[in-house]
Amino acid sequence: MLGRAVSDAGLLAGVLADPERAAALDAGSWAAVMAVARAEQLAGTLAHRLAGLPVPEPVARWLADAREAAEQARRTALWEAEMVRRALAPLGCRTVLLKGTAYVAAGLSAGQGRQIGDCDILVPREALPAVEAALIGAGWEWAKPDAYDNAYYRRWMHELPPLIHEGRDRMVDVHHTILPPTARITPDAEALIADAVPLGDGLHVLSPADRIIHAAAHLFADGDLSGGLRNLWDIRCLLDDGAAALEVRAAQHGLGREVTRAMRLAHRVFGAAVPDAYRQARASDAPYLRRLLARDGWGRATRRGTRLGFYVRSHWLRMPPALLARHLWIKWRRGPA
Amino acid sequence: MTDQPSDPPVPTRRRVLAFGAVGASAVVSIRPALAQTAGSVLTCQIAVPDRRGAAVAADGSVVPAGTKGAFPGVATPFTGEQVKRALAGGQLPGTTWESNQAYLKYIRRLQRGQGGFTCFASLQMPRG
Amino acid sequence: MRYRGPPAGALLHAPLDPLAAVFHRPSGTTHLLAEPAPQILAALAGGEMDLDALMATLAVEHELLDATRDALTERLDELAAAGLVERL
Amino acid sequence: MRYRFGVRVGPVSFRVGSDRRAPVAQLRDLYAGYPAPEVGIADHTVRLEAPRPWRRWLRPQVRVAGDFELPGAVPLPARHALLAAEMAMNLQMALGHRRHLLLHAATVEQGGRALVMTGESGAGKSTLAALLAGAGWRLLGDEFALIAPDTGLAHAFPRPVSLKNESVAAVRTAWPDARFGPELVGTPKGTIRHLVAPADSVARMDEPARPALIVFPRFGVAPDIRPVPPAEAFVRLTEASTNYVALGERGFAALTRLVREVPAVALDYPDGATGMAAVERCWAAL
Repeated sequence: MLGRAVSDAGLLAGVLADPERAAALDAGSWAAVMAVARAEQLAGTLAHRLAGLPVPEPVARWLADAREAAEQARRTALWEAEMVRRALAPLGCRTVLLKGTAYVAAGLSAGQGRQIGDCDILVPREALPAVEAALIGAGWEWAKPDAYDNAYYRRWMHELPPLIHEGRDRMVDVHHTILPPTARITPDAEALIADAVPLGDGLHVLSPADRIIHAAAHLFADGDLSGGLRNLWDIRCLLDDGAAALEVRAAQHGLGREVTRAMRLAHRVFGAAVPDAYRQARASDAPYLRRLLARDGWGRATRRGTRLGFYVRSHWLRMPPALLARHLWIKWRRGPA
Repeated sequence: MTDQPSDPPVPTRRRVLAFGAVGASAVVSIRPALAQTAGSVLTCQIAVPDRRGAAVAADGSVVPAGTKGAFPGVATPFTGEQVKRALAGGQLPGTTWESNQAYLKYIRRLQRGQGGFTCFASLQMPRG
Repeated sequence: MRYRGPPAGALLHAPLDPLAAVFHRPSGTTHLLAEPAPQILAALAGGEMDLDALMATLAVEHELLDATRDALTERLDELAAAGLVERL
Repeated sequence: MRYRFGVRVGPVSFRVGSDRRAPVAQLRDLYAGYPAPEVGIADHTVRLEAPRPWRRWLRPQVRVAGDFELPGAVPLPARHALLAAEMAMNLQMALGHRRHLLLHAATVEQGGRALVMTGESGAGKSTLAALLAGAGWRLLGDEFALIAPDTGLAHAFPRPVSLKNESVAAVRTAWPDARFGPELVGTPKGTIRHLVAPADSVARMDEPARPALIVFPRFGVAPDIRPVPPAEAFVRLTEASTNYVALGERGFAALTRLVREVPAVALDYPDGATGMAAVERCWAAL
C-alpha cells in the first residue's frame, strides 16, 4: 500500500473512475465531492461522467450548470483557436494545438467537460519571429510588459512570453517545444510537429502517443503538480483512446520515466486501462499520490509540506542550480507579483 | 426574441445608407463585466507598481528606481475605492497632479497576470 | 482581398432601436451594430465577395451616401476584428 | 470546518464554514426564518478563514474564500466577518450562478409585477428598496435580480439588505419596527448595517414576479426622469450583469426580451422621500 491516501479528493477520484459509486454518496459526501471538483477544475468532467445517472435534485441542477459552463468553455476555446488560425494562415507554418484546446478540437474524451484556460500552440522554432509578428498584427499584445520577464522567457523558456488579445482578453501561449530548454530532458520537438495529425481546417494536434507524452511531461517534469488531478484525468482519457508504440515514442523523447509514472498513477487513481506491468504502484509514486489528492471537502488545499516540496522541486527541474539561484534572487528582490 | 436563428432584417428598398466617417465605429462588442461583482471593489487593492524597488514613468511604464523624471513606487497599495474615485476624475491619495496621472496610466495598462489586474478589471465597465 | 460573412445560422438578430444587437454563436459574443454594419453582414451572408462586388450589392438595395472605398474598408476591418467577417 | 451554517435563499443555497464562532452566530440571527438547503446539499460553498494561521489570534483577520475566489482580495478584520460572509455569498453568485440572468439590482413587487432598480453602488437602490418595502411593497432582493431565461420572470433572492451610513437612520425613521444586524463600523465603505428581510418576503421567497418597470436611479442630484430606449437599456444592463456573457445565447435571449418587453426610465433624485414618490409616480403611469 502507499500509505494513507484517502481524502475528500480521493472520494472525487473514485466517483470519476467509477460513476456507479455516486449512488452510495450521502449529503455530506456530495458536498465534499462538489467542493473538491470546483477547486480542482473538474466540475464539468464530473458532470459528464455522471450524465444520466440518478443523483439528488440539487446535485442534478449543479451538474447541469457545470455541463453548460464547460460547453461555453469549449466554444470559446474553439473560437480562440479559429482566431489564431486566421492570424497565422498567411504564414503557412504548421500550427499544432496543445492541451485542452486540442482535446476539444479533435473531439477527444479528454475534452468532455474540460475547463480550458489559455490557448496553447506549438510551432517550429524558426517560425517564432513570424508567428509573434502575425499575432501582434492581429490584436494580441504582451501580457507582461517587463524587460526581465521577456528576456527570461526568450532565453530560458519553451514558449514566448504570454500574449493576450486586447479585444477578447484571452491568452495565447506559443511553444516551440514542450519542456524548457533548461530542463534536463530534451524532447524531440521536430518529431512532435512532423508527426502531428491534421484537423482539416489547417490546424493540427499531436499524434495520440505524443499527446500522452506531452501531458505526462507537463505533469511530472515541469510544474509543481497544482491542478495535477485534472491533468492526470486527461492522461487517463488519452490512455483510454489508445496510442501505438507509446513506450518506444516516450523513450525517443527521453520521457520514459514520466510516461510510465503517468500510467501507474492514472491506473491507481482513476482505474485507467494500462498494460499489466503498470498496474502495480511503486514506492516512489507515494509522494505524487499524496500531492495529487491534497484537497479537503471544503475545497481547501491540504498537506502544506508536500505542496512546498513539489514547489521547490518544480524550480529544480526547470533550471540548473546556478540559474535557479539567480532567478530566485531576482524574483525575491522584485517582491511578490 | 426567439431562440431560432433568424435572417437579418431585410432593409427597406432604396433606403439611404451612410458608411460613416473614417475613424467612427459601427461595432461595439460586449465584454464580460467583472464590474459590479458586488463587494469586490470593497477590498481589492492595487500596488503601484507591483514590485519593490521600481518607479513609474510619466507614461505609466515601469522603470528602474531613480530614473530621471519617474515617480517612486507607492509604499501602501491603493484600494479599489480610491482607484475608482481617481478614475472618475479624482485624485489618488498622497499624489501630485503629475504623479497621479502617471500612476493612473500605470493602472490602466495593467494586464492579466499582473498583480492588481483583477482588482482593476473589477473596477472597469466593459467597453461599450 | 475577398471577404467572407458568417455561415447561415451563426447570427441571432435582435433589432434594438436605434441599433441592432447580434449574438454570434461560434464565439458566444454579443455585438451592437450601427449602420452600415448590419447591411454589410446581410450582403455577405453565407458567401464571399471582394470590395467592388460588395459595394455594388449594397448599391442595389440602398442609396449610398458617403460611399468611399476607404470607409467601406474600415467598416470591414472592424467586422473582421470582431470575427464577424473573415479576410481571405 | 469547525462552525457551519446552511441556508436557502429563493432558488439558491449556501453552506458557510468558519474557523470562528461569532460570524456563524450572526448569520444564524440574520437568517433566522430561512429554510435549510434542500436535502442538505448547497449550491455554493463559502469559507471564512484566517489568511495565515496566526491571523486567528494575532490581529485576527478573515479572508473571503469558497468555490469561487478573487485573487488579490484583501482580508478583512475579524470583527467584519459578517460582511465577509455576505460578500463571499455575492461572489459565488456573481461568478458561479448560471440558472438565471443576474442583474446587480434591487427588486420589489406589487400585485405580481416587479420593479427592477439597477445602478452602480451608491445609486441608492438598496435604500430605495428598503423604503419601498417599508411602504408595503414586497422585497424580492436588494443585491441581485434573478431573471429566469425561459420565462422572463424575476425570482426572489431576499437576503438581508446592506445599508450604509446615513441610510440606516433614514430607513429606521420610515420603518420603526425594522430589525437590524450588528453595526459594522469602519469598513472600507463606512458603517454598514444589515436590515433583516421582512418576514413576508422570506415567507414568499419562492413566488416570482413579472418585470414591469426598469429604473436606473441616481441619488443626490436634481430630480429628473427620462425614458431609456431599448438599445441603451440593453448596454446598461449588460454592464449591470455579472453573468451575461457567461450565459451565452440564453443570456442574449433573456436580456433582449427584457428590454423589449419592459419600459425603462433613468431617475435622478435628491433624497429618499423624493425618490420614492417619483418611483411610485412612474409605476402608476404604467
